[in-house]
Amino acid sequence: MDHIIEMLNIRKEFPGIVANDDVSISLRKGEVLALLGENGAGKSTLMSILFGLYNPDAGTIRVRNQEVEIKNPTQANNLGIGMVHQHFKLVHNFTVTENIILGMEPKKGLIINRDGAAKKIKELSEYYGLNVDPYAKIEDISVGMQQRVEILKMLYRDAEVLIFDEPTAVLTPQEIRELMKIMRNLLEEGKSIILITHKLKEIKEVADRCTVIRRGKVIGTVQVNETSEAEMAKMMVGREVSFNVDKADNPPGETVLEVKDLVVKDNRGLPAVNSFSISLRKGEILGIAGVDGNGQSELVEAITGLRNVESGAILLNGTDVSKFSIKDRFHAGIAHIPEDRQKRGLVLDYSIAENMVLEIVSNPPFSKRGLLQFPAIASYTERLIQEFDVRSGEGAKAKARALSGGNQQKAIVGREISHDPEVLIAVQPTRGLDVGSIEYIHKRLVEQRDKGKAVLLVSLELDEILDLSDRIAIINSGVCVGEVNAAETNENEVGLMMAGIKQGA
Amino acid sequence: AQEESKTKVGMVTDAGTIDDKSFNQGTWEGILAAQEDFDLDVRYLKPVGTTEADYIQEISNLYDAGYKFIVTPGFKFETTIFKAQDEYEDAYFVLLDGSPHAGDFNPVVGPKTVSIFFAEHESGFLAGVATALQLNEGEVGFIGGMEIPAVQKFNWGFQQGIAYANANFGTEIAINAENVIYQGSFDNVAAGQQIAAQMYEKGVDAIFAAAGGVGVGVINEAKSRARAGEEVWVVGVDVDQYADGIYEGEKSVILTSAVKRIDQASYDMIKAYLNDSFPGGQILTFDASNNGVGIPEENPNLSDAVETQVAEVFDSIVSGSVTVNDVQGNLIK
Amino acid sequence: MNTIVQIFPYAVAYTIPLLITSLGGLFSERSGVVNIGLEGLMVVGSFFTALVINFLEPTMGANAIWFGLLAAMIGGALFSMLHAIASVSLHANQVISGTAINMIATAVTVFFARNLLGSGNIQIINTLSRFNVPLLSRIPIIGPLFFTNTYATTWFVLAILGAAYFVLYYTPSGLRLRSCGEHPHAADAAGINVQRTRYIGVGLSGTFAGLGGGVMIVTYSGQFNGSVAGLGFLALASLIFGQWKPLGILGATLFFGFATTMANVSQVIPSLAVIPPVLLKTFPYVATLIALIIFSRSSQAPKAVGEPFVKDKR
Amino acid sequence: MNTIVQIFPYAVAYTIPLLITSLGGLFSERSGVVNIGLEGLMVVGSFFTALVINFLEPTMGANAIWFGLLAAMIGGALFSMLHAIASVSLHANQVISGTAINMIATAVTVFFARNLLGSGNIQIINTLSRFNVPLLSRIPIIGPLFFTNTYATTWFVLAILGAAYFVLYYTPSGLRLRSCGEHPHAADAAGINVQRTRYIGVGLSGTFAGLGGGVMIVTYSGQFNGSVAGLGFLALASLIFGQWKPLGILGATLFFGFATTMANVSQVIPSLAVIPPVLLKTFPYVATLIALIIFSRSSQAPKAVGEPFVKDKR
Ligand SMILES: Nc1ncnc2c1ncn2[C@@H]1O[C@H](COP(=O)(O)OP(=O)(O)OP(=O)(O)O)[C@@H](O)[C@H]1O
Ligand SMILES: Nc1ncnc2c1ncn2[C@@H]1O[C@H](COP(=O)(O)OP(=O)(O)OP(=O)(O)O)[C@@H](O)[C@H]1O
Ligand SMILES: [Mg+2]
Ligand SMILES: [Mg+2]
Repeated sequence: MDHIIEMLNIRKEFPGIVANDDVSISLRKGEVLALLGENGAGKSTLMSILFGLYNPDAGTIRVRNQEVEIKNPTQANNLGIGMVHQHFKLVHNFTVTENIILGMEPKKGLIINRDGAAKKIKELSEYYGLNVDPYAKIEDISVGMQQRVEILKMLYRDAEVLIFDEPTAVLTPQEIRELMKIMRNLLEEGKSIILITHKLKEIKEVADRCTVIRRGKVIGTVQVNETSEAEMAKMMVGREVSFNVDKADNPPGETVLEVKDLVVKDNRGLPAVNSFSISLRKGEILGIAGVDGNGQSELVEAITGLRNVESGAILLNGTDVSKFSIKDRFHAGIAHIPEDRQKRGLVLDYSIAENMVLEIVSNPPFSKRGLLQFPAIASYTERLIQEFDVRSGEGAKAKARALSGGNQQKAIVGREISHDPEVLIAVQPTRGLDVGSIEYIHKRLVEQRDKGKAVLLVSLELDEILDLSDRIAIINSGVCVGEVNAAETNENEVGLMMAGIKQGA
Repeated sequence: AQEESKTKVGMVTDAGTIDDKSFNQGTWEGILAAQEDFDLDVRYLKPVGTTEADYIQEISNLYDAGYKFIVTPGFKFETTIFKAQDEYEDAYFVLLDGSPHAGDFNPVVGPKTVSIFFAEHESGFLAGVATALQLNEGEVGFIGGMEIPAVQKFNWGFQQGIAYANANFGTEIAINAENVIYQGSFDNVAAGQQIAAQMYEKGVDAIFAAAGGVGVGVINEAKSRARAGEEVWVVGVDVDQYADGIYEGEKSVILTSAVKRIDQASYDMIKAYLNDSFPGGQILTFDASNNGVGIPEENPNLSDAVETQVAEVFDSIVSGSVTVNDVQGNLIK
Repeated sequence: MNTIVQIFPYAVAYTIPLLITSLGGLFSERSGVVNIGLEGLMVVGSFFTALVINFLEPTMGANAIWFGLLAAMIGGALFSMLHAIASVSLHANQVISGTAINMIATAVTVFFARNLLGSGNIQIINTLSRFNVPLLSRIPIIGPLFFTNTYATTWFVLAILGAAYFVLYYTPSGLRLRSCGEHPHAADAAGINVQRTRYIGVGLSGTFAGLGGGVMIVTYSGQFNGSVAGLGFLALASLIFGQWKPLGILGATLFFGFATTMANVSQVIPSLAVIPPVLLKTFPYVATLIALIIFSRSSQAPKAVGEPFVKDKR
Repeated sequence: MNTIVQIFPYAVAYTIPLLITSLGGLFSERSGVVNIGLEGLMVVGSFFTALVINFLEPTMGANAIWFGLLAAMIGGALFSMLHAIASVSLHANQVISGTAINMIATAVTVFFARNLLGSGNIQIINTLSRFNVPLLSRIPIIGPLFFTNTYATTWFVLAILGAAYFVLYYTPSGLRLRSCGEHPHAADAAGINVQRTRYIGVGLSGTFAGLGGGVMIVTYSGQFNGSVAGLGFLALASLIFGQWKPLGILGATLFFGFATTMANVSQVIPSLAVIPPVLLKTFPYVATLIALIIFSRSSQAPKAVGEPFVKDKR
């Protein structure tokens, strides 16, 4: 078999953890190999080794049947290996061209030949259908385009092997579709691809083979067209994973949250949410569907108090809370699972215990007469950790930073649910998580609903919206273009509405 | 054991370094001269800062190490010595250019303390006369550091000296109010240069710079101009600054200097102490009459005739036939 | 040993203004605002202390000291609001705002001193008297070291240190203050008013640095002259050296206090005089450099210190 | 107008050391290393200049100046390696490492001056002569302002400014240097040696700051005394005020140069003497504070400046 890359018996330890334990993978020329594994399984580490960012403790790497040592990214480049990282490595105030040529700049005399480079990039971009403006600054372009710049960076360096680390986690559904198309173009041109993703659907769509990794060890490699999503999930998590959300029929109660004619401005002072009205009843999950950047974030920030409201009302059990402080809204019964867990959710350098009580720390029993009550805080946290299965090395004392993304998310979900809120606002609650964690968090959201609480679910994942919601409101350009009953709609209808075509109710 | 027998003389320096070509250096040179003559054990300490605490600290350090004859240069030591003379009752203090007080400017000179002042106004006066005589006609200016009594007295004396020469020797030297300034610090070299440049631009021929580091800038500007062929002068202060003004071969921009014989004062006090005639409890003034102030003995830029005339004026001050005021009166600033 | 007993009270006296100022910096930086302006705030404190004592001394004698220190705290707090407005409300670069504070402080206080009292130097007559703590000072070894020749302000500052430790780690306010320095957006989302918290942090730094300047005047300096001789910068170094922790700061300031005092007296202490003075003089800084390098891998700096908090920014 | 013509050459003379030092800071910070140590590096430069001139003057006269400036650059570069080692290789806190540089510089240079020459002050006899640029100086208005009474060093520094601009924005080295200050991990992934680049950035800051200290000696100060009177801090402020851009720095340093010169000479210029001196003295700093607040919303600081680059860190 014509293997372009072989990584054999790779071992890599980090303090206290074996990230890769005797891992072997191989990539054939012209194929897409998917790497699948739980959060923290060691996928990124393995790829970082291949790209020369880390040196392995043991094992060998063979490229085109030659044993090689890859000590740094330059050597990887020279071997024709390129990588798009989970977090882009782009200089925000450089142009697209400057980012791409960085490190191997073409020169005219002493001077960088910017125009020559831009021309070449334009050509490459058109050839692979990437649609990138070489003169744009990184900070001015969308995340999707930034990712295409990363791809161009590899192509500019004549990479034969392209590594994608969770490329779709940050993309909108449209962008994901485009990326899949680009990958196919790349394959046609003879490139080989390694793809890391948590989304089984994507693996099914583009990958030829899939190597599953659990806790640093390879579990096995499967031929994608000979297996099912459920089987891959089982291999990865080690047990059956259910993709269907069990939801009992539950007639909704009276209205708790009513948003009326809400207008909110974005950072640039332009209206992001316009005359938006929805109402949310007890015992239901209302999903907000929409393409990223259509005002969802601003809507949620306005409801939770993170952003000022221009006009309109937010009625919670009949009281207008639109002028309340964040704290007062919290006390009135609004809880929030934020979109970005690291930015808004957790103080990363605080312990889990401190994070769990941050909002309620001045209430008894957590403080008395102005003093923190450590035993009460600790036992409360232990209970949450147990109940929500937050896994950490040192329990409640562990710093939030030391938790994997999935466990950070579980901690936040646990914290917010345990406040027993009237309204739980969950924004992208499963972003970047493995299927096991997703299953768990979905269960807890439905449980809230079944207890008669109201849940507002905002997600870019249409599947998640369709699976969980009772009703779905579709937002486009800050306007509510319609509302549908989840049971009576399908992906197609909602998708069209997300694109701004009004239908349904 | 041999060390024990020697008399220990200590010094605490003021803001500048020991080699500041000014107060500290003069004091120390006097001490070194006394060491030559009387075989002493001498030492100086430089405080970290210029606060009273820093000074007290160094005095206590000296005292603890057995230095019980301590010389301190500068008015900044006034409150320090006020405290130290009570705390260290068996120690002798010489305070140059100031007298101990509690912060209220009422001098309290302890029984083993001598407070020494210099007649800066007489020194400035003589430098003024010399300048006027040498230039014969033209314009002069004054740049002071901080507006403190010693600097002010130099200024006032200088102005009187110019006026005296104009009145008695027929010189025609102008001094313009806007060219008499106090820069406000003793270390802003750049300001010294810039101010001097403005004055020279406006036609000033000689600047009397009583301003420490600010004066360094003044001398620099003068050197630059002198090298370019302009005839500009600086009158030095405290010590003979001739060497600082050399810009080519032996040529210097320092016309003369208004000198305070600090070294003489510290030497004299040590000598008196060794002779058991230490004038404890007194406030002494070093002036022309005891050769405590004047202009340098050698002034290459003054003609012999001028030096002779200045010497005559010096004698008149000593004899009392000429008196120099140490207050502003109707003088400029 | 004898040497140590001798220099101990001096070293402690030098340490205390450093300690309280550094503690002020702690509150500011823990709330997320870098405060390079400690030096200037100390100058302001020393100015107010000297000014008030100068006015009140004739009528109330040594009691004026306490009013002087109170004025230092108020003056420092008010002056620090300049820094708070610039860096918290207006999102200015905090290093520069702090540097401007330093430069303005000297210029303005000396100007006012000159206009109010005719001189840029303000001297006070009564400085604080030293006392031996009854009973405790008789304990062998410890007594002579810690309980003889002490100033009331030393105990006051140590009490503040204890209170600061307690507030930071044992009260909700402390938890919240720290969260604003670590992760203001998370704090904001948790309903904490980040801007107000930071104003309080900066205000405390002004209060404490002002007190530091005042203590310096009433204990060992006795005169205001528009400068605190780099003590504010040393306090900043202590803050970092002490890893933004109250007890760490205590250790760091004691280290600086002793190292500086040793360097000062080295020339007259025969056993130290053999060491070249340049080594002794640079010793505290060289030691800092080395300590920094050792500690730097595990730096405990508040994660968000120096970052303006702009609410709407994502 | 006449006033301006008169003070122009002096303001420029004051600006030039500031400019070149600030430019040095630019290279360091653009490569990702904060350099608070500019003040100390200037002191080192002024020391080497004065020392070398002092030795060579007797034999070679005014030509010694050029060797003095060369020595300043070499000395500054070598001294800056201390900062580079601490902050680049050992990941120390850069603010403290810079502060230590400042403190060590004065102590060490004065010590050596005293041991080598017997005095902590080193005077030089020949300072640089001023000249009028032939032909150009006769142009009306522009001639008297820009081409009369100039120093050779002024033109040299302006040439460096031009070269710096060119290198930063038009050459691969400039692009790489800037990428290390903005996103070292991106630079690393692109095969750029971040550590080496940062060493070069810091080295250039030492070279230029050293030159700044040297120029100060040979133009307006004429003597080394262990201090550059806060010029290094002003250069740092100019760097930030000039938004980390060569032309911005030129503007900022000219502003400081003129404001300071105006304040200095205000007393001898009757038309300026009416303004209260405190206003003139604090004007540059107050203006900075205001300008900062205005600019701060769009700060162009290198994104990664101050962050140690640790390869394995995530
Ligand atoms: N700075 C750190 N110090 C100690 N341990 C860390 C650190 N960063 C990560 N970890 C460890 O990494 C493991 C996985 O973390 P990681 O950041 O890879 O999350 P993740 O699985 O990638 O989550 P997500 O996919 O949501 O991004 C955790 O179990 C944690 O112990
Ligand atoms: N630089 C590092 N220092 C310490 N530990 C690390 C480091 N990088 C990775 N690890 C550890 O290696 C393990 C694997 O991390 P890795 O990022 O490869 O996981 P992953 O499979 O990519 O997870 P995810 O799917 O969430 O991206 C983690 O548990 C983490 O603890
Ligand atoms: Mg991850
Ligand atoms: Mg990963």
